[in-house]
Amino acid sequence: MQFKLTEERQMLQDGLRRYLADSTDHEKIAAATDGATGLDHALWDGLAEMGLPGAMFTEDQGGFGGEGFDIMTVAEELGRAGLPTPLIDSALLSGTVLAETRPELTQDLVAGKIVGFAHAEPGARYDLAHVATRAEKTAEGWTLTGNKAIVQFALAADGFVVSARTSGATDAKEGISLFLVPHEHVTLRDYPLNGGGRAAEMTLDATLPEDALLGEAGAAYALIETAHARAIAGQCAEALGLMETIKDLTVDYLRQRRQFGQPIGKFQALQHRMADVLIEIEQARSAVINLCGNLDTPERDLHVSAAKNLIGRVARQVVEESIQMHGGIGMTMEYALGHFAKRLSMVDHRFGDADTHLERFIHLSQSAA
Amino acid sequence: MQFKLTEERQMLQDGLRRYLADSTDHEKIAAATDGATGLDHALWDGLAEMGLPGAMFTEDQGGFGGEGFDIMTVAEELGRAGLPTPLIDSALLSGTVLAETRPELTQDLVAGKIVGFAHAEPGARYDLAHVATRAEKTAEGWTLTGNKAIVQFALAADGFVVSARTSGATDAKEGISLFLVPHEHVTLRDYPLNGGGRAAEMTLDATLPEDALLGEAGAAYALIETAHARAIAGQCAEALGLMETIKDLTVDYLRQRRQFGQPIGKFQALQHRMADVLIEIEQARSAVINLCGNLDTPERDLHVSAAKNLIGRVARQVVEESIQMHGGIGMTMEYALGHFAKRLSMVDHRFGDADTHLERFIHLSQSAA
Amino acid sequence: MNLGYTEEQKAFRDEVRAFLNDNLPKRLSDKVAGGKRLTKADYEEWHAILNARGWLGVNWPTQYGGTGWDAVQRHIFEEETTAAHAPRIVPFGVAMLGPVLMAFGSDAQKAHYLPRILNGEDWWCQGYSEPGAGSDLANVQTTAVRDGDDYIVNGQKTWTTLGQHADWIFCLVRTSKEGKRQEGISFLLIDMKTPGIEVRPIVLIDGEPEVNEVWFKDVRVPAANLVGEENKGWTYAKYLLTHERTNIAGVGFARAGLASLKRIAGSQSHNGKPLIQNPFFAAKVAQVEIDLMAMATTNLRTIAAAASGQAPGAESSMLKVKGTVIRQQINALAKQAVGPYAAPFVSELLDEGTNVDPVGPAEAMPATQAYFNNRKLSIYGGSNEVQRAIISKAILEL
Amino acid sequence: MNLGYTEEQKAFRDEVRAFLNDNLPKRLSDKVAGGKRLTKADYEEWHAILNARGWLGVNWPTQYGGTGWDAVQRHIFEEETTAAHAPRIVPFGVAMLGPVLMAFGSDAQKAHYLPRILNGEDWWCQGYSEPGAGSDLANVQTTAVRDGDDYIVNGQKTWTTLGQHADWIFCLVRTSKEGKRQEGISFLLIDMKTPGIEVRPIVLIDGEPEVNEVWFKDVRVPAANLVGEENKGWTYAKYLLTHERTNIAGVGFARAGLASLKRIAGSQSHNGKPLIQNPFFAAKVAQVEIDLMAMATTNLRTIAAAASGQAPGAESSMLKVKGTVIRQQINALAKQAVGPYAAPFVSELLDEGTNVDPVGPAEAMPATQAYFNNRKLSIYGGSNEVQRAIISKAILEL
Repeated sequence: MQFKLTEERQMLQDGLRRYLADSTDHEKIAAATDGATGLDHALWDGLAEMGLPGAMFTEDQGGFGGEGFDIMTVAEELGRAGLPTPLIDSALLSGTVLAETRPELTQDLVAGKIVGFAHAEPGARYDLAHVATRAEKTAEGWTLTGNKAIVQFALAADGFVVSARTSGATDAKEGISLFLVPHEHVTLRDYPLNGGGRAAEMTLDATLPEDALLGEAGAAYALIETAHARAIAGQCAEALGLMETIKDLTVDYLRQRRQFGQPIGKFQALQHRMADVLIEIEQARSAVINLCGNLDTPERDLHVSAAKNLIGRVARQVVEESIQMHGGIGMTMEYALGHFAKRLSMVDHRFGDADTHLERFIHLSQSAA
Repeated sequence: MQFKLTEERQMLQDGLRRYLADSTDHEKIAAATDGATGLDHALWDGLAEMGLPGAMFTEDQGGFGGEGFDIMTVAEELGRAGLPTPLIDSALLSGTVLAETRPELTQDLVAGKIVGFAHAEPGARYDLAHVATRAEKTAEGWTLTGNKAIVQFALAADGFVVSARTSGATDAKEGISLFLVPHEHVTLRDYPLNGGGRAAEMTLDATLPEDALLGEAGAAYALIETAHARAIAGQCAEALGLMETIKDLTVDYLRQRRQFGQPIGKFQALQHRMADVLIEIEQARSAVINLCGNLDTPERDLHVSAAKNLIGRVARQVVEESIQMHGGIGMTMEYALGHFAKRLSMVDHRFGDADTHLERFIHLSQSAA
Repeated sequence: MNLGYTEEQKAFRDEVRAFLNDNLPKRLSDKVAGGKRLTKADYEEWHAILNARGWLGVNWPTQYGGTGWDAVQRHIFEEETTAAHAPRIVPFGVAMLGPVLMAFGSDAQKAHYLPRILNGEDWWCQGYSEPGAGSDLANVQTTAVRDGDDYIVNGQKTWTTLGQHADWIFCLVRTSKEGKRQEGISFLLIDMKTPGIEVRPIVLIDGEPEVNEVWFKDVRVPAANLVGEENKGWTYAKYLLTHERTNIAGVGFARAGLASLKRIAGSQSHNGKPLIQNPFFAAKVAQVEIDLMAMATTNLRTIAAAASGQAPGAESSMLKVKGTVIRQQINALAKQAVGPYAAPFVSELLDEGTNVDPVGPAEAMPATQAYFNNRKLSIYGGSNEVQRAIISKAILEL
Repeated sequence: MNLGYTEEQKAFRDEVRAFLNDNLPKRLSDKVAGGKRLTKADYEEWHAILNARGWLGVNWPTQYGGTGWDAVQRHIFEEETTAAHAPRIVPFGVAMLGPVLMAFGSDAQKAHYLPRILNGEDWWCQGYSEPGAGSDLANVQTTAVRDGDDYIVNGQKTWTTLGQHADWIFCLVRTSKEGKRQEGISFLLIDMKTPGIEVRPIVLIDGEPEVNEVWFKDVRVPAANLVGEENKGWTYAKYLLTHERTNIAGVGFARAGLASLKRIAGSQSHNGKPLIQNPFFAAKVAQVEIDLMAMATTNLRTIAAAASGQAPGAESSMLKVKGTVIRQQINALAKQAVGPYAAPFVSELLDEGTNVDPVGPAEAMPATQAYFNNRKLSIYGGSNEVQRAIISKAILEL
């Protein structure tokens, strides 16, 4: 039983924290969100040089990490900085798929190349098995037709891992396949996101060579689920980092802001509510540790849903309490809190909200029992 | 739109409040609970003289009230005094049934005679249609066999309105009949209740004359539901009265109890929590008003479940917050709070808990939509 | 007890309904229902329609051109206009300044300003809050120094809602530093076109510039624009804050929000069924609906008491807290309901007649923005913390 | 990071399990699992069994006959004994007084009292709280006045858990009224058989006389029974309160409670299906299970830090609050689960070997009584309000 980071992870964490503190802030993030791809490419290149995507892969895969606690270390720092990056989409989602199906390509991801992940669809909500996009085998190869929803950093990506159905009903786990699709084969409508970064709706109507297929046709569901388990670990750790920064901002505010002749942190009602927030952030940290420590155990999915549920609930409490304790200033986009709070608030809208994962947790524990 | 009590109800309320304040307290209630029937019979007779059961019946039925707001007026005062009585069982449950099926008997109820209500069964939980007790038509009349659960004030009752199945499956709404059963035909195992008063498990194995049947055989479900709507109105109003007394006790305590050199009511964290309690008690009052004002409208059942759900939730908050704010003294049976809090806490364990009624509310609103 | 309206009140309700049916432009109600951005012209159009019917001065006595309605009538009007998705009446002139002028203004001020509020000549905004003051309204730093027949005003106001549209601002200014903080405050009317005034919009977390900062640098204001007596402004300010806060519970808004939530949850599919049929989601919706049913009756009880002449005390604060909590819960559920499409933010979609297509369901973005925007409900107008203090003080008397 | 136990720790766990398997009397574990009332003899029996194995002084160093275990071992022991439904170790002698004597007692006191705690000769109780003091422990009114070689003690203690069984009480008494309130307190050991002591049980809302009032009237206590120095008792009291509060999170109790809750909800039928399959109920159970999974890890993090020598700060308070809230939620759900049969209260059912049949399901009454009894969890041992103050002060530093 040991809860300290290894020396390597500690060094990576320290380095990232310093670098991010020096390189970005909520105004730069807003500027990048208003920019062409939603990404500050120079910053991303710098992060890649520091080993940001590399830590998501094992040495065999050309990286220097790949375990749950590597994901936690890195993603928590991105959250602390409030920085939207393609880490989850490119390194954790597409990366997990490619490491399994095209190991020769992971080197490029480690070097910072961005491969987007186009799986979710407009009507899917949070159902990973909902794939209406079709892939037909033709003489020339594979013809993909359909629509993908909210593909993050699509304009920054060189290509995409795309899911499409080669057989089965729209909601079936069987019959889903994955393809590697170059950027020029898709049509994108991009837009900014609440909480920063950009995404796009994707229209597919393209024919791809035969070798665009990743892995076995029709059998991709388990790999998609594994990729999402890792992505959710990253997302939850990022949420934890966001909570830490929001906590710091709020504690500072409570200490410095004076009203009725004293710092508002002297008001007992706020003290007690802040204590509850602190307790819940510790709960969130423990849930992330539980998930990251179980990414490769049979309890993985139970911890995925436990963490996603708990993080979703705590995120709402942290968002709402921090804005309330800040008062008016917390409502503005000029002050940093607004960005962090919105970004944290969006965590519950990707990969399943707290209720969805509560349902899944019940299902998993009742089928285990 | 008018939220004042009529002059008659105001007088009844004032009279009851004075009489109860003079006649009972939590120690006398505890003594009665330890006594033979769980009831202070002299006190009950006094209440009957003041018109306590009479207010539950219309003039046609020999009473002087019978409307929802009559129930509210009376039951709230019983709650305020924390006094367990057979009002709900005798006047509202059995009373509603008898007023419909044996109007000649309501005079006795108005005079204070106690007719218990034996409907719920050991496995029924909160399902009103669950009746496993059987009634067989024989040459001599009706033979009833089965078990009834937690029949309140059974030892104080002269007889019982008893439900039994004359046809249909155990959970069917059709096939339930009601019977009037004299005390000597039942076997009782009685015991005290948390929150005061006594109840009994009832075993039925008796043959009754043909005229023991109340109303039409097999068609009693609707009447049972109506009786329960009125009983729940009474129970919710009683809960409201309990909340009012608990509020008064807690406010007094916050004002008088000193700690760290000042009244604990000066501590802002407690002030804010007390404010939330006060808000919720106002919500509870409004829910009771909504229910009592809709006992005879098509929205009756929606308001039954809305009120029972809201009262259940608020009751838990009031119980737990009042004990917490009192600290150790709130944990004891010597101080009045313990009795009131336990009694309030038991409201959620009769006629359906907050969740059960939330489910029913959803069902009713979705079938209405 | 009687939960229903009297025949007279029902007739009044029918009259309001008929009026809305005939006079509320569909263009406006569509914008309100669709969560679009309302322009200054939109508000002015609706004010003019109401004023033509004599229904703009909702809480004004007839002698000043108001409706003379009692609390129940005002409640019915509020309920019906909200249900019909009418734009709200901009409160600063009608609901706030009007009553203060009637009570404390000079005859000349009443004669000049009151008609202009109704006929739309003056758009007013409120200059109460200052940076760093928060809920501590008596902490007024903006100064007004007498100079001949003028005051010279210096300082800064903030959170000035819709101040970007305003012709005039009513301000709390400090005219004396003697005595208690409350004693040196005056209530001043200032023309926004006066040199030295600068307005800067503040973008809120919903992406909209709803509020503003207003700077005053050596702004010269005629002394005739002082309301009442110098250094008595705190009395007038408190009168404004406690004077019949119309619709503090926001029942109408909550009902409209709940109806919209149910529509969204009925159209969103979750694991192959409408989301509203998911037991967890249905439970949360039902819970807030039950709370709202009770709160609406608490509101009516307070209104009935007010109509029969009782001054509401801590009840207003209770309604403020519970009302805002319920509305915020509804907003949070609507945001949850729209699922992944809560994330895209396309500002142009808020414009009327935009030819930009929504990303995902059309209701997604307005639902999310409403959640963020309505975090303000528990902050402004006396934060819920301030309200809880009022409630507990009223009962604890400590 | 490593969430699992080391091989050594696993071996220790297996050793504890084997011991419990061989030595924990089924009669006792049945009583604990069934929520029966434990007698003084029950506790003494279990203490003797543990002591025979050298495992009673769980948090004592070996030099005093303790286990010398580190924080992780203590945690494993706690986890396993709770899961096996062993009686708890009565904390007043072993966990509380023992460490104080080791740190501040005289050699004679250590030599006399410590062995007697382990071998069961002395049952200790705690004399900290006084009527009217509540969480304000420094508010000590009980006086001890020096008279020759004795102190004369007068006053009253309350909330003395299991004091009806005690041979001795350790008390905070006021020996001086000079200076700050904290400065005139002394720590005194008092034989409960001394004339002038009266013990009166207090019945709690679960119907059980778990705690007591203890009156002192001119009670003569030898000065040799003073621990440490006169007027320094506050230091020792605080040491006791902050010294390794074992199992403050109550993870083991929570897990046992959750398992019991699931059993009950699996056996109760709701509309023809097991209650645990009702989505609303399942959601609440899952929610608290998820919270408990996280809290257990927070607990382990704190234990690991303690085992590597870090002193826990506000973490203890966080664990106290979250741990008690979780246990109380589990208790509330179990009470909800038993449905209508939460109401009957038949005290005789709590006796061992009773021939009274339960009313309704056997688990109904214990579930309800546990709910009422465990309302104390958030009150005693420093109320959750006091803990929140500690947490916020640690981070706000105001």
